[in-house]
Amino acid sequence: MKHVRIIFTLTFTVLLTMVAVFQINEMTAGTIYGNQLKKLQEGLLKVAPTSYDGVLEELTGDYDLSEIDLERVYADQDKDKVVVYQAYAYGFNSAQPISYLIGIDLETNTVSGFLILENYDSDGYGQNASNPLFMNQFTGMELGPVLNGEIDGVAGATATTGGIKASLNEVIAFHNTNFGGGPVGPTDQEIREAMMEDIFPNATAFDKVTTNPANDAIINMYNVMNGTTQIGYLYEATGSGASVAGGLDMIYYVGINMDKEYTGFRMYDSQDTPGYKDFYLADSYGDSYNGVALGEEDTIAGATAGSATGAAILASVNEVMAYHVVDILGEMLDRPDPVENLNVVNAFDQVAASYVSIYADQAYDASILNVYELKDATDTVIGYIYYGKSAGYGGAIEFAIGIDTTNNTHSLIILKENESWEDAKEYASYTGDELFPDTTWLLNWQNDTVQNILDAEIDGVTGASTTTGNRERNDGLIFAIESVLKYHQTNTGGGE
Amino acid sequence: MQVVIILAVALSLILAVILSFASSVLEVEEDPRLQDIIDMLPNANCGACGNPGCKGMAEAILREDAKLSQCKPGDQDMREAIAEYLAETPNESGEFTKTKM
Amino acid sequence: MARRQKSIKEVFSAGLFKQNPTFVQFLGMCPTLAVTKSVESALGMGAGVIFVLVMSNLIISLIRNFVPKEVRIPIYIVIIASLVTILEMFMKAYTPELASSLGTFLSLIVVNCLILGRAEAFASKNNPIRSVVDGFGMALGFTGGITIIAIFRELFGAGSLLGYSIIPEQYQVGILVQAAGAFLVFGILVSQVNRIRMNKEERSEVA
Amino acid sequence: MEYIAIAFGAIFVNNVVLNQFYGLCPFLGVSTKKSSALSMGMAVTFVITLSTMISYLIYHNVLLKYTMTLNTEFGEITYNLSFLSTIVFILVIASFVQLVEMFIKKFSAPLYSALGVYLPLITTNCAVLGVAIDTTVNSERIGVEGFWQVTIYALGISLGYAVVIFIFSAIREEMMAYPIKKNWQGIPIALITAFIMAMVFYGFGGMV
Repeated sequence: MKHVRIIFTLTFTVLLTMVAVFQINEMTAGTIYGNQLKKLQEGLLKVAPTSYDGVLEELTGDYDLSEIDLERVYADQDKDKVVVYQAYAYGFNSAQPISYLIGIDLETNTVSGFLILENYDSDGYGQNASNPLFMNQFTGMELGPVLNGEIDGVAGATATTGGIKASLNEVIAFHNTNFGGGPVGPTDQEIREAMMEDIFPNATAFDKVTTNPANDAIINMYNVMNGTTQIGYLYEATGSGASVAGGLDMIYYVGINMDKEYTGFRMYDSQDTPGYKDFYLADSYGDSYNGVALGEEDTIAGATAGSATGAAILASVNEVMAYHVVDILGEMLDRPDPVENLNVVNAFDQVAASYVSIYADQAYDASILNVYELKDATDTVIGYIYYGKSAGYGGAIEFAIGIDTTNNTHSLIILKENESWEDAKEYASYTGDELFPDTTWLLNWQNDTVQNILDAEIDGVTGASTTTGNRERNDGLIFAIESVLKYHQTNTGGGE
Repeated sequence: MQVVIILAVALSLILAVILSFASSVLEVEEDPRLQDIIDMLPNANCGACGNPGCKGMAEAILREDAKLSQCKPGDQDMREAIAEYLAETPNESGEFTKTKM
Repeated sequence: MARRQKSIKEVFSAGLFKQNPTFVQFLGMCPTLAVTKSVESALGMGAGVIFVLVMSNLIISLIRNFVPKEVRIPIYIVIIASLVTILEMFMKAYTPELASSLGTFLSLIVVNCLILGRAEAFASKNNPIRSVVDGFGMALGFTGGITIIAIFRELFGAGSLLGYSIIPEQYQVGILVQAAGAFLVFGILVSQVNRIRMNKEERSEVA
Repeated sequence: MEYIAIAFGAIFVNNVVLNQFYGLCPFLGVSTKKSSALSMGMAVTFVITLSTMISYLIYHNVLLKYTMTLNTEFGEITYNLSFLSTIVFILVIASFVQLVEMFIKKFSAPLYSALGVYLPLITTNCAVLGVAIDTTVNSERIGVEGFWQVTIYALGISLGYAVVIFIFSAIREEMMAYPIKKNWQGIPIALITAFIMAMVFYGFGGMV
């Protein structure tokens, strides 16, 4: 009896309440649905252009939205006035995405409105994205990747702003593919042209030189014209940055005017380390080239962080400059005076009767500062000393290497450096404990034939790869010394 | 509507049958005063007294392990009522439990 | 029991002051902390609790003599849950903004220990009129408690009251409207309420 | 990996007590002793995980299965039984908990005193119903879907509860040794401690 009463009471209560709840549900379900409908409709019209007061149709089913954070798509009947997207952005509270509407006026291809429907991010931080000040700024913006960098972020909510930007990019890309696009922000070509114009604001035309310049660093060369007068030369060139292995990792434009001065520099692309490369991508760095005379590149200041990148840029610019002076202008480079650094003589085991610079008679090489011919008292050539340079971690490294007439290298000595070579001790593959100028690694290059050394393909030191160089990306000392050795083989005739 | 009724009946029947039979099958001997004290407590099961619920509090009172004032929702009347009850009612072996106000 | 029954007035005022659910009984602390970001949602939650508590006290007191002891709690819960569901539907239909700002906490009125606590402690032992008065007093005390917390949090945290800006941004304490700030404000307020109560007790002892 | 991210987020970032304010009454009440906090944590973990699984299955296999149509001024709308979620969930959870408690009480006295006595408190612990509702009705808000993701989320959430209540009780036990002004004793100082813990847990937000 007790059980029956328990079961009956419980069942009866549940039944009664369920019926009551059900009745009230029937009373309110319509209104609740109407509210949702109204909220969405109001939102849709809020983001549609003010001139539009028609009905928006849902087109979500027409598209495959599985790959993007796009929830719904609406447009007017003829699909030529307005499109509204409902999309998700992942903010700080990544578990609960922000849901928003963005309207696009198809006649002007601008944003007609932006409205956040749901936002669960923290109060005082990401929640501020729902502030009208943030939402209203979108109205009137031209379409483009992240709306052309015009968005002011939400203070204290980098993640929220970032999430919204990333989501907007997806929506805009979707819009461009499905609704014809229109202005999509600057194209690659436009960005490049803008850079060229920055360097030569007075130019009326950039005439591309069709014959490829015979130089590894130079990709393209333009004669810069103002009307029919040539006002300068523009080089599109490439070089190796400080920290990217393999391939072309930076592309830049540099201009030279008819007075042998630089007119500007613009980095178009660099795969170098973010944070280090930023300084060099900025216009302020490019503008610091303005008015610098050719050969005075050392006066262009690099950044403290990323000095190796700066050195690599300058090395590449130097190469372009040398090509320009020697091959285009047909002039001689200002090369250093003979034996300006007396210590270079130590690179050769014998003391010679005369040291004569023969570099001016030979081809230019970016790694070489000077070449000396050594003769004994009988005026017989006994060897050569190459005075070279390379980009190091702490700035330019200057070195000298002696090579005799039998193509044997003598000493490799470091004349100038500012390296923190002892850092390399922490790395397994280096066991020496000397400071840089006396490093055992340098012995690799000494007292062997040029050909043997080149064949040996000496590797850089891990942990000091900016200094010693990385074989894959052709930089540092390896590259500079090997350039010298190859130069010796082809120019000084020692190779035959 | 029919679905709701069927669902409600089915669900509550299942639960009611399980619960009512379980309550007799799984019954455990307890101090008879326990249930009386539970009935006198506010039964908010808020845990504010530091004991696991009002039942836990009642057990603690019988163990002389809790002060009546630990019960935050309880008022003066409740404290007096429990003290009075414990002063009058011994356990099965005739021992009285001291109350801590 | 020979105990004197409280007068209706005492029943009503108990919830407001002496037995205040927020500051004395510490019941229903989840909404106390969660929905006190703004005065508006605190008042909304308060209104919801008033509706549910008054109704549940009334219904439970009406059926108190028919309910078998063994299934007392499941039955009370079912009644309370239905009332909450009904409240939820009405709020979604007629005050949708408020419903979305209260979120899951609207449904969680079901497990607010205040509701079940009053059902067990009062409504199951008293007649309908007294139960309704008790429910109203308690719910009003709860509303008052959370509104006070919300006033502090909204005023100093967001610089506004009921949406009207009062304090300029540079003087706001942003942490107060965040989750952590709720603990801080509530903790400080409870300590001050305690101080007042202790002073009162001392005085009455001296007298 | 996805599961690890969900669990980590649930335990630390969206911590059920410090960030979502679920289950505060027992959090402040049953945290004066480490031993009882540990028991409470285990009981909550057990109940939340299982009741979320049960609620998920009921929601998807029963409540969403039956649809009805209704004529309104906005035309015919179709709806399902999800409006009954709150009632059904709380009823099922309460019965389930009561049943488990009776079982434990009957068959294992040590387990009952360590775990079982804490079970009735669960009925008024809004974390249980809160997580059940969040993972079903509001599942798009928390970004989990599918039975296993929901289970991992529930497990993470409840472990987050256990971790926090245990740390909290350890601090409170330690605080017993120090003199605290009378009006700050108990709940007020516990709330201030919770405030500091919540601030500390904000740090985890940066990790996802």
